[in-house]
Amino acid sequence: MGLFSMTKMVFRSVSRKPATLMYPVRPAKSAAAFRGRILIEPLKCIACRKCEKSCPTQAITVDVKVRTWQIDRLRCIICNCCVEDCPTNCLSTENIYTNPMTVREGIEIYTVPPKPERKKETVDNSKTEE
Amino acid sequence: MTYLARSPWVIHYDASSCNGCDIEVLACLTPLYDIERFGIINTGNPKHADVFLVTGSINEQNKEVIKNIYNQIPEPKVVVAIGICATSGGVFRECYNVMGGIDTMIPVDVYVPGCAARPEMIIDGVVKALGILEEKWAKMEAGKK
Amino acid sequence: MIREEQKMQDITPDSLIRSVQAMKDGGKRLVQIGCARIGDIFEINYSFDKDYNFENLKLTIPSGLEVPSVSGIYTCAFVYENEIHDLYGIEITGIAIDFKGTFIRTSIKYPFGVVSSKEEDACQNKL
Amino acid sequence: MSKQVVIPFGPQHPVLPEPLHLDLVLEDEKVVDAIPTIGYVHRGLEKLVEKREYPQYVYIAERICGICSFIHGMTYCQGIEGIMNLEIPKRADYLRTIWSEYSRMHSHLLWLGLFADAMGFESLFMNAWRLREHILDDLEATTGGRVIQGSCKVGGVRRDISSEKLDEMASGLDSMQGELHDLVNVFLRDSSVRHRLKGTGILSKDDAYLQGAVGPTIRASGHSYDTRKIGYAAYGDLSFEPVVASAGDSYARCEVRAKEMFTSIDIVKQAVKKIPDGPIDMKVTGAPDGEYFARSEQPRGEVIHYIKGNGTKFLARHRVRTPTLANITPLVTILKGCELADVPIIVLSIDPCIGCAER
Amino acid sequence: MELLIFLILFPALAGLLVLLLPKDFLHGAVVKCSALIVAIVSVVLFAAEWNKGIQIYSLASEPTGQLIFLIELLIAIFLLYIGIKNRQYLVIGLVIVQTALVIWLEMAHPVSEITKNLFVDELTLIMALIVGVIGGLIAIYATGYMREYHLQHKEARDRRPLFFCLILVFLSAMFGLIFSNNLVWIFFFWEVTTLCSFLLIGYSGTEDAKKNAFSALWMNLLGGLGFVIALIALTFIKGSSFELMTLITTGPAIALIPAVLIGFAGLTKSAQLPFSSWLLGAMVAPTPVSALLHSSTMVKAGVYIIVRFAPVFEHTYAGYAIALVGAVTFLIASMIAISQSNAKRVLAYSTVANLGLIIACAGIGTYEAMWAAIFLIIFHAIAKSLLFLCVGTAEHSLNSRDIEDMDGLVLKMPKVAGMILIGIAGMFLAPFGMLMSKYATMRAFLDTPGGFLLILILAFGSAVTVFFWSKWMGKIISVPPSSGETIEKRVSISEWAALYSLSALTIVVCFLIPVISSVIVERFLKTTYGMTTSLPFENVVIMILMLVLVLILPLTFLHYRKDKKHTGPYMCGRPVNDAYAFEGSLGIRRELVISNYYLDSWFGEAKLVPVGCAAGVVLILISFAAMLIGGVIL
Amino acid sequence: MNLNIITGIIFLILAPLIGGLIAGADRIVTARMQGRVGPPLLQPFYDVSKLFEKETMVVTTTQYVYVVAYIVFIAFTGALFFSGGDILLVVFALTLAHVFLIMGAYASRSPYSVIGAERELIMLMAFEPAIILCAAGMYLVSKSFFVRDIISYNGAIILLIPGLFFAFLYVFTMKLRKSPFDISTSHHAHQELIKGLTTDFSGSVLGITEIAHWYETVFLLGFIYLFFAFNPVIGIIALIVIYLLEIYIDNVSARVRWSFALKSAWIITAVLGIVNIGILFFRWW
Ligand code: NFV
Ligand code: SF4
Ligand code: SF4
Ligand code: SF4
Repeated sequence: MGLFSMTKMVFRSVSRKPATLMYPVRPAKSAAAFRGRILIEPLKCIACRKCEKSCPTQAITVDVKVRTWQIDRLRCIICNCCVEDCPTNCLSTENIYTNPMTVREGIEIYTVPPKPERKKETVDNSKTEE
Repeated sequence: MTYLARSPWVIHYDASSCNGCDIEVLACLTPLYDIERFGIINTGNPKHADVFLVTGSINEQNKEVIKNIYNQIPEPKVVVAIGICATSGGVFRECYNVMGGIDTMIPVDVYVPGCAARPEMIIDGVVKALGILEEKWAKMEAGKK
Repeated sequence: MIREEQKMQDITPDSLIRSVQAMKDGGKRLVQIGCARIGDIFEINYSFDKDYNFENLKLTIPSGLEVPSVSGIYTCAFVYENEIHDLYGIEITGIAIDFKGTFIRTSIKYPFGVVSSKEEDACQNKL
Repeated sequence: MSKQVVIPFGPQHPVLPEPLHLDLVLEDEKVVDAIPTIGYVHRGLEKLVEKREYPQYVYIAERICGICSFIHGMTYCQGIEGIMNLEIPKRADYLRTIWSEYSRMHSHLLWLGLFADAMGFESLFMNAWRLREHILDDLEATTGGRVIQGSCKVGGVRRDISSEKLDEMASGLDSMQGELHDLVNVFLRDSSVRHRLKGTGILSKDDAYLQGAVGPTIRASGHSYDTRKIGYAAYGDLSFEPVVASAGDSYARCEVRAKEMFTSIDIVKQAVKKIPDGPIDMKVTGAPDGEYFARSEQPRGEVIHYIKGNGTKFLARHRVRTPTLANITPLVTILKGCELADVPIIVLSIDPCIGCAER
Repeated sequence: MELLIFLILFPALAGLLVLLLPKDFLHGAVVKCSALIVAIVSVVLFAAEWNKGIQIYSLASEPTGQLIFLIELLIAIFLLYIGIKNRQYLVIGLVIVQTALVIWLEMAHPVSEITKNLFVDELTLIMALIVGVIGGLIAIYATGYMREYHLQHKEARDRRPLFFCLILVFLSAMFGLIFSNNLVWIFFFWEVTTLCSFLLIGYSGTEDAKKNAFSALWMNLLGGLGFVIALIALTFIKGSSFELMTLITTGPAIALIPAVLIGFAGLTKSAQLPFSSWLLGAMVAPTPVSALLHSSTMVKAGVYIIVRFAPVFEHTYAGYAIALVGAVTFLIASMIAISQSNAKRVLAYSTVANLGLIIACAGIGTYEAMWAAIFLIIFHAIAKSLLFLCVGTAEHSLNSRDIEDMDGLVLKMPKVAGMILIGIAGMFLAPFGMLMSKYATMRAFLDTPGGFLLILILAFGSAVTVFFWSKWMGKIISVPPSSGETIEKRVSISEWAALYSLSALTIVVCFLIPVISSVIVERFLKTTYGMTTSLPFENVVIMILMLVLVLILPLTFLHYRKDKKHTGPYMCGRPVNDAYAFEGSLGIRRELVISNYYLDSWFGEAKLVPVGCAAGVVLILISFAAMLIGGVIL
Repeated sequence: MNLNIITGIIFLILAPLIGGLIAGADRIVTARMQGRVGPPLLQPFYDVSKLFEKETMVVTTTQYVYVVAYIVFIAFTGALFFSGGDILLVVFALTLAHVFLIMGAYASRSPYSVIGAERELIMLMAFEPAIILCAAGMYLVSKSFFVRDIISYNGAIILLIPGLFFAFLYVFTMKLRKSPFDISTSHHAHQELIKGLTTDFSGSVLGITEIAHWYETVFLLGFIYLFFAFNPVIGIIALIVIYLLEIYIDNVSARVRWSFALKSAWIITAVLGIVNIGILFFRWW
């Protein structure tokens, strides 16, 4: 009775276009809500270390003295906690993921503005690595 | 010219992952991602494999297993560590039974971050690994001569 | 949300087997056996269930004491008992299928048997 | 006369997505003895309660397993809420219910696929996983994560779902139902599948009960036991019947899971209809003190999170008894006397999740 | 004719000499020399007679006949004595009935008028070569083997002189059987083989041996009874004759009844179902006995006699029924062989199976079938004796005859392993003789209306054969982890001599198929049927090509010897040590154990033997019925 | 000698190409049936080329010899077949080739390859009767064992031995190692035996087995063609349809147990064999 009951699905698959998303050829689908990676607007950061404390994996290290905000991409689980806890909303989650890397260097360091003066003393700091 | 990059066969081993990355690796095989387009087959057998996909981190019991599998993959081979567990121990870094990322045991060629890594990231990671595979092959050939 | 009532009954090592047997006679199934370390004592919980009625037996023992196995009554207890042995180092005697410490192999012996200090988070920033 | 074969099965084996090893003693292909060993995935994450504050620990609890991640997080939260006697907002309960059911569907579809693969039925595997992507899309759209959702927290949930999206999800499920029917039809009707499943790995009704089987494994042996019936989250408000089968073989377990997906769809639709408006979380202050056994129904069965707080931010003990751990004893029982070819099927038929079992 | 008489008498006399020689004096030398002489003389005989067609020799039968009668009575008395001593009522009964009939036959119908008592034709020559050369080699082998045997089997009384005597007498009996044209003589030699086999099987004197010896005895006596009845029938049938060659030419109308009865005797002697159990039981005997009985002599006597009568069976229902007995035996014995792990039992079942195939051919009885049957006899004799002897040698070194214990024999005993492989390949692989004979069998079956069921049985039987031989080969070649020293040194020279000769024969004879076919077999068929057949020429070429390929392929080993990276086998990633032990559950270190499949629930003895026996009995009854009716298929 | 050596040599050269293309097409069609895109058509060639580029690891060196013997005899089988040789010899050579493959698996001694070997033997046991009976049937029809005579028989062989043809089709799946009979090894990871028979082959050893498999596929298709030899067009169409059917069946069925495979193959072969051979026998006499 149930011989070849898969037939219907097989023929449906053949008659339709393949379901494949053709990823590298076509860009990846991703939902707006997808938590890809944490972004920081270093300029807004006040190095309050709230994010560091709330991070369940200690991916964030904020150095108050040297004024750096550092994240280890190979440690972050993109849980969004830091984003929620940041008082200045300088953190956000992007729906683009971190690219694979060939050396274990997930750490990105951003310089944040020095504490007292809140001037627009633009430090070029969009960087070190990626 | 090498055909390695056109026919990388993978073997997947779940070290001590939470399954999150694991099922995403499997998802790569399925219609939506279909990595067979690149000639990738999940062989399940180290002796046929070129690419070693590891998810999860090293622990007491699986360290030998990972080493064994690695040793049974014929040269040239690459290792892709998938998910932050595999790259650094991830959330479980501080657990008593986690010894850290895969690179504490075997050399890792590509690190794929994410918790869990998305299938697209895994595809990216494997594609990146292919380049390394070709390099390794070239080196191997040079060594032969 | 429903807050389930938590029935907890304290027992001693001597009455363990008897109480567990009583549970079985009452047609209950063994849900789990768990352990917790509070300072120098271990609490072992035996949980049972019948028709969604959840009941627990709590056995409190000092460290170093041997506990008889209940796997003679409920075979499935061997899983939990091996686990407790491997994680806490509590000797459980007469387990139906005794893995002798190989059920869960850990890098630290009896990880839950020792109290960890928060300071030894040395690996925190190890790469 | 007959000669024995002793072979290692696992930890690395293509049919096992997760490591587990069995020492198989065979005669020809008949399994005389199968002794399992676990521990390849043991991380020891329960110990992390000593290093993480309890609200942060949710993220660890979620990562007990990537398949049943959401329900783990939720049950953990329920445990804390149980100790602290929190009454979380109703909408949060409903959202938890919806996501739980989505997890269940995703897990069952995943399992159906793997199960098909274990039977060497590749195209069925592909189709199951193709359907599963619909579920994952919805999960990702609503929580931001495909497999690790991270949308539950102590005192409620972290994200809301707009009512349009809820309706869209319900109708999405409706339209998926057709294909799901076709899929399930193959599992339940196809003769080659039945040939493999009928009568393999029979777990008797008594064995199932006394050996502590849970979830679909016990339901397939004729017990109508489903933890959802105790009415945690919003389940108390929704009507559903646990799916029960009586044969106790692999086919019955497959049947139960397959049919449960429809129950889940039904539950989601009811929940979407009934979901009240209101806040989705509440402020939680203080620290838990006391102990609590939180129970809920995972895709694989009843999970128990035992939580013991000591009044600090760091819990004294968190222990998870996962369904797979409970199902290991029945597994060992039903493996005896089967054939080598059935080992993958029987092992998978209890839907083992080693990540859960070993934590 | 002198050569014939020499071959018949010389071994027996040599045997008596061995028996009479003082203890431990020159036994080995005498046996070796006489075996060598027998072998050489049979070759000489062949060289002298191969192109002469049928030669019938007259020999005064009066005194010989009486002598034979006397010995027969002595044998009967001896058997009676043994039977009474051991309370074997079945044996007693059979002996009494048989002897009574023989006496009656002798008294009532003295068949002294027969003078053409000896003859030689191509088939006889082939049989003589088999008995002489292979039998001789086995005897030589036995000298080395038995020394070791008694070192290992302390429970068995050392009665080696008797043993060698029996072996040599056995050869005599076989020569007598194939050279005799007088059916009464044939019957006499027939009984001598029965007696010798009984004594040889019971040689070790253990309970088991005794039991099996008696079961062999009664079954063969039953066959003998059939033979006597055939002789008596001959006295009643008009136009019949006690001369074999004459009888055969009279055609089925006259010869069918004796043919079937003698065929029945042949079935028992060649251990066809339902009589196969004696051959299995006979495996308790020392291995040279098995080799002698089951490859080249005893059982070959059974098939020989049936093959002789094949022209009579052609196109008769009775013949067809006999063919079916053979075919069913072939299928069922092959199947049972799958479930056996005792090497000698595997060989025994395979022997039974192959004899079945020969009988199937003989029962069909067409010239093509005969061609196949003769080649089957040749190749089976060579390859099977090689295998038996190899197993015997391996057994002494491994202290086991279990195939599982031959694990990795290539490293432990490379030469013996190689020979076993040759033997096995000779039994079922393509370019080797057995398969070529199967080819002919197939064609023969297809070309005769009786072949309908046979062809199906053959197809299934061949498939089954592949299974048990291959798995045995696999066991031998699988390389164990620790490559220890070879343990071949203890094997004696006489054993090597026999083993090497037989291995060489297995291969050489394959190359010689076309020659043997055209020079001997086709002539024989021409004279018997007036028609002949052979392998198509290009098949011969292909076959030889394959043979050469198979022989040179191992040379590639030399090429691949170098710089390959070696790893352990795949073990699911588990840590494995050098001895392939792995870390198992419960903390136990487990040895990797791999055994072959025996599919006992499908092919177990308990399951198939009753089926086979029932089928055998029914078919034999049918053949009797058909004999009485005497129907002919178209 | 009437062998048509030329066609034999053509087979030796072309068969790997055709076999590889068939394998490539097979993978694409399979993928489409599963709703995927699938690999490029030339993928099998990439795979094999890659295997020859890789390092070869062996458990024992003898593995090599057996596998080389395997391909030699598979090629021999096919060449003999295509040069019009004797079909029974072809079958024998095929068996010989497989025995070599099985020996290769035995030699390595990994539990999975040995179990694979045992199962392959069982499959061989299931396969043999059907192909032998087919040969027998063809002989009964055309009165010759020679392929060249069978091919030039002017009549639709398929109509005379449809039963045997069906029996052969049934076991054909086993030889293609396709579901439901991919019992001893399969092209993707085997859920019971890792890779079964080929578990311990790697690099060029595996590459050789793969090429041998292509030879075999082409040979088997050639064998099927014999049934339709009366009309080349119909023959080719039949081959395509049959191969598509195999892919389809591969995609709509689960793997069966070995016992079922053996039992069903034997029963089908026996029943159809008796009926069909019986009819042939009594048509002639
Ligand atoms: N076992 C288990 Fe889980 C589930 N369902 C849960 O507690 O999957 Ni990973
Ligand atoms: S997303 Fe989570 S894990 Fe990542 S940095 Fe923020 S808090 Fe830490
Ligand atoms: S990112 Fe936000 S939370 Fe973190 S240190 Fe800067 S301001 Fe504070
Ligand atoms: S990286 Fe995250 S999702 Fe992946 S295995 Fe580790 S915890 Fe699970």
